[in-house]
Amino acid sequence: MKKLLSKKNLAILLGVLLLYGVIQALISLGVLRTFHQVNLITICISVIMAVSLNLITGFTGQLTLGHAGFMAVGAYFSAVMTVKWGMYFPVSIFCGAVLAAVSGALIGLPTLRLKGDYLAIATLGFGEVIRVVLLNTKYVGGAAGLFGIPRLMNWTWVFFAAVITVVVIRNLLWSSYGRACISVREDEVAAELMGIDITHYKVLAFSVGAFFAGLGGGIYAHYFYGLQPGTFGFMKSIDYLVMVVLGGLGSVTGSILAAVVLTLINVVLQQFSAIRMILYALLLILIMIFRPQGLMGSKEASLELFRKLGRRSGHGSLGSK
Amino acid sequence: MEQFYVFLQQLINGVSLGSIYALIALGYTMVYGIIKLINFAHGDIYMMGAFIAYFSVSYFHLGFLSALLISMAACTVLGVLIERIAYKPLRGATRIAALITAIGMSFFLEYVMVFFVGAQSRAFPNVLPALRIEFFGGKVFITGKELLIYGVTLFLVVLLQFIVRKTKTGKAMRAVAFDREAAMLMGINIDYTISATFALGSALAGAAGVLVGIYYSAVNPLMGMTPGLKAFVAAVLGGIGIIPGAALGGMLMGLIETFVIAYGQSTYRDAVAFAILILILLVKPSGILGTNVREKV
Amino acid sequence: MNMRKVLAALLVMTFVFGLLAGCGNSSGAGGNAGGTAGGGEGDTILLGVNFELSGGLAAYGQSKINGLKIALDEINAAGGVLGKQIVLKEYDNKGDNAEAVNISTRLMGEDKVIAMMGPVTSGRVMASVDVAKQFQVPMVTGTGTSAGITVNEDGSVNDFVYRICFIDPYQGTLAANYAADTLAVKTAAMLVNQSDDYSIYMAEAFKKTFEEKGGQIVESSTFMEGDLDFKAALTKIKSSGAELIFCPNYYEPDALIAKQAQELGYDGYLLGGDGWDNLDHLIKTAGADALQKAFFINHYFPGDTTEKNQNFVKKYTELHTDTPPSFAALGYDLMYFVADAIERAGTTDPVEINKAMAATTNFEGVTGSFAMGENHDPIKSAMVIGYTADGQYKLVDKVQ
Amino acid sequence: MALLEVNNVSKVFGGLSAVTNVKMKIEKGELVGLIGPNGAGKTTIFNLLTGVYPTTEGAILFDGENLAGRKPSAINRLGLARTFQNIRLFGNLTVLDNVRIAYHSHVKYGLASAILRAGGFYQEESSMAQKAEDLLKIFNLDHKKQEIAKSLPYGEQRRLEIVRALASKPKFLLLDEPAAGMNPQETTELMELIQEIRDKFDLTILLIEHDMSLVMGCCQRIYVLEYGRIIAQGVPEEIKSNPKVIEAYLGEEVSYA
Repeated sequence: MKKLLSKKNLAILLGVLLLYGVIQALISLGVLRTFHQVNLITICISVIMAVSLNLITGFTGQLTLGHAGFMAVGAYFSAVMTVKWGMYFPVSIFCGAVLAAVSGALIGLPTLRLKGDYLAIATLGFGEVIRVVLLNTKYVGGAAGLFGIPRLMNWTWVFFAAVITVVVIRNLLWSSYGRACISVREDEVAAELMGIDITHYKVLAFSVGAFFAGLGGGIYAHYFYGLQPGTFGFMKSIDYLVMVVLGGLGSVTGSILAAVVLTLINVVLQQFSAIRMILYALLLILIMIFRPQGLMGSKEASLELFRKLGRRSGHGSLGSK
Repeated sequence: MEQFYVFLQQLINGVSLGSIYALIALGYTMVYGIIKLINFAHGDIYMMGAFIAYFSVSYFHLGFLSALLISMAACTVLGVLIERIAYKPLRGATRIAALITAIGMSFFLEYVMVFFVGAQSRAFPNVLPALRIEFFGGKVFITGKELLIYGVTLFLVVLLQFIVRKTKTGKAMRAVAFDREAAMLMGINIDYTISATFALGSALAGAAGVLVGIYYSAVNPLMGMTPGLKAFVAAVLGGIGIIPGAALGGMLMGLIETFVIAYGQSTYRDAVAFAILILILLVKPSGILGTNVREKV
Repeated sequence: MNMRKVLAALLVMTFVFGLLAGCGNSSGAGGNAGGTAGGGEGDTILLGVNFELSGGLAAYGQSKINGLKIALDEINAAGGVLGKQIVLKEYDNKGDNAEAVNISTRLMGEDKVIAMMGPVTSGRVMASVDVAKQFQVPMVTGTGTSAGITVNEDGSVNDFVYRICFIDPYQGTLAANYAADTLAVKTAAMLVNQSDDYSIYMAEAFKKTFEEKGGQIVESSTFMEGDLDFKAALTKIKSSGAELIFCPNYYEPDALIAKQAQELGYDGYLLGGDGWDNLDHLIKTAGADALQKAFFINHYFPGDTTEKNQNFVKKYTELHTDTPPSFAALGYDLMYFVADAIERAGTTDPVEINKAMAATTNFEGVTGSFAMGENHDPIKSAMVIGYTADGQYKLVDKVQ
Repeated sequence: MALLEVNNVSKVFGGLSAVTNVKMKIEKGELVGLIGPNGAGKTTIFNLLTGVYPTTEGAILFDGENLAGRKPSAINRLGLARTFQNIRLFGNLTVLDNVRIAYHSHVKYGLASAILRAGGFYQEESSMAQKAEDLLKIFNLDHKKQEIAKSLPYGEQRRLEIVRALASKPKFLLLDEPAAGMNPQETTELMELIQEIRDKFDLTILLIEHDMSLVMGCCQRIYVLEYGRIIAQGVPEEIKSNPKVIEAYLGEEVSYA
């Protein structure tokens, strides 16, 4: 009997609350200081970005190089609402995310005729167009950026935003709608002929993915004091794409794992300024050579997986767990 | 009349910029055509080519031609090595994994160079005699360096077409690009063919690096990033995998950028260039010279 | 399959190296947090460096740290500050704002540095301002020129935040004055790096002052970081008949602009700001011929014959083949400025150092002497520099 | 009114006629075969019927609706499902998922319910899984429901394709060489199975087949295609004795054998 309040779901809920509680307690006790919080929040933003990108690229199979563009839309719009229009910041962030979702649908609709690398280039172009428009918009500071955004985000907000992102995307994926998205990745023609309107599901994936990228952007804006168009360039999109591929295309837990690992690696590398990028590059190349399917492949980390370790486990079914 | 001269001069500017994009795009397209990999490291091989020429000229006082040949040879070796070490193990993996490896390789080359020579730009010594051909009483002119770029680009397009169409290796390349399995069954040595493609593509990148180094008289380890990306976009625009397409796409990109600056808003240059790219792709989803392959159902 | 083995070995080495480094660091940070060797206690003084050392801005960060390290060696060789040796805690922010915030927090919160130097460019500095205020640790930027770094929109001054360079509007205004008054041009064009606020702010100030003085901006063109080709813009500017091109950018694009302007036969003036200051690069790239009508505003005259400057130039040239660019000179002064403030504060308490910085009245650096103004911007005199026919700097004018 | 009416349909690919002036009329409940030599345009007709390609000329009426301008997915939702000559399963997914994806157009919960796990989500999911399993059972695949589709043996993949097509609850099923690559034993079983499902699900079936025994044995009516034109139609006996067919098709087959 599968129910919302199944043992498994309760265990997950409990685990999430426990994780939150432990970290919150450590923060209160002063064990985790501001620096650790900055990184915890960076991890959460990366989780949001990577999981939402995985929905588009890993599950629906649409390679996009413009994810940071959606992040920029959410970040800038929410910042403008908070700073210039005096809105309550959760409202701003939500509206920023909605606007990002709309732009996701807008970019999705016309460009979905394109396949593979052509789509990737079109999305790259979209990201660059956003950046140039921001550079040219005096209202948001142009190249100098928009600064003086108060740090209204804290660990609690960000943690639960990340949890909600993961839950929503996971629930979406582990449903008939998610399977429809995955069928688009597997075989567009067969999916279409089985009654799946592939355009519809590509747009769905793009809008939902963009929504959460916008959410990530809004959180970024309200935590890091300021925004500049250069922050959301092509390289930022690549950073998140690397997380998705490293974690495993089509694995939500893989994206989470990669977001955590890469953020920590980044912190370790901060002090090796001269060889930092060399080490990072080597790491990328070597992981890809030895584990081209990413850390998790398309599997999900679960209690079941741990039990199966040792035996050769089959792919997890996309059931309604 | 004055405006017409300015227009002509801008046209020359645009064609020069376009030739540079085309030059880089050629190598991109070669590699993409055969293994469907967006070789992000291509722009960095181009950078390595520029540096090798820089060192040959600055420290070993070689002339233009020898510097060009040395850097093309070195880039050939580098390209083949990269392919063998980083890309070959991933041939069976997803294309996106290969893409990430290429990005890693790009970072690796960039920052190894930053580590050894620093991130600062270096001035490329002038190795060519100054030449300036004037028209309309000096109102419009073209420099020797520009003519060199045009000439080399044109020559390489023709040469590549010849290699791909007429030589045995070139035919093997096309066969592998078309259907790798079938090519293998026909007795084509896949490894050799792919290596040859990388060798050719990298030699082109090296040549482009040298010419751009000379043309702008500046080299730095991150010089491959922006032109690399733009050249790739140009290759897509023309129809990726198609040699004349890369030349056409590069030329178009250069002309669009130049004319947006000349007669439009320079602040929106990149936005306009990308918007045109997206529009062209919407009309012709596989680029200007690309043929839409109907998927067999 | 041998290749795989080699690669596996490499992978393991990378990880081991990373891990060791990570452990080494965390134990160090733990030690600091435990209070045994806090930033100022013990026999060393810990200062933070938060620079753009990789990414697209790496060239500037590297220049700056090269200059800074020369100063560091000199200070330590001369017995350090307060009798203690200075130790740097150095991190790379990749030119990313979030990373700059992360590192500022790390330096001030974990490593307990008593002052932070950097970041190098305005955006990163702006992002770090609130961190400095939160931890009450002074931060000084050598090259962050955006006006908003030290003074907020409401006119309030950011405590704990200092700079030792010009602010953008100041240089832009000086340049406009020089163009309109001394060069007596009526029409000017601008060629601005639109992805860099340094350029944009300077251009805005230039335009404002130049137009107030009756001049006319006949053409304004922009480019992006990383661009190499300026011919289209220059052709357009040339046909507009502008007598002067204002190029408020860094030396890499400016050198190319000078060269390409010459190639296109442009015969007006070129005018820029302190971003131009890299003699070797300009002369090698553009050639002295192309620079005969080029001038730039600077804090000091790099050909300055003061012993201090000569010493710096000599040391820099020995270490790094070329003559020092302004970034290196400002890095050198940055180190001395911080050391000077600590010495004057007489303690390693960041709050006292902050007071000492604000109270700087006569700091003598290689980039000129200055007092710290009440806005935490230095009050420096400026000069106009041009080029001689054989490729040397010449002092053209002193301006206020 | 016939369930499917193909009225003078032609298809031209870049100047080359693939299908010319084809007329077909298939009544509800019929089991019809479409045969013809290689390259005659059989699969093209399937692609036209299912909306993969638009017709150059002529109209296709299904259940009274004109299919012109409809997307393949919309046509599928009208009740037309198909299998593929070169198997196109969702290879990396499980057998069960392959079937459930085809159920998608009949799913009763909305997107919001899926995300909130409300509005009968769990009931619908388990009933969907149950239905999928029932279907798999008919084709003797239920014990492999958790296996990855591409790891199945060839014959099972073909059967899974039929299951998947059935899961979209079609009125009309198009089978493109369902017995290709099967041994005679399997082919016979499949023939029986096809007739069984037609009765069980009240289906109309059009099948392309090379295997003459299968077509002659189970189809009520046969269309013969050559060079994109229908050259004959009728009950199997008529087709067997039609001289045009023997010349164009059977003759050729024989000469190959």
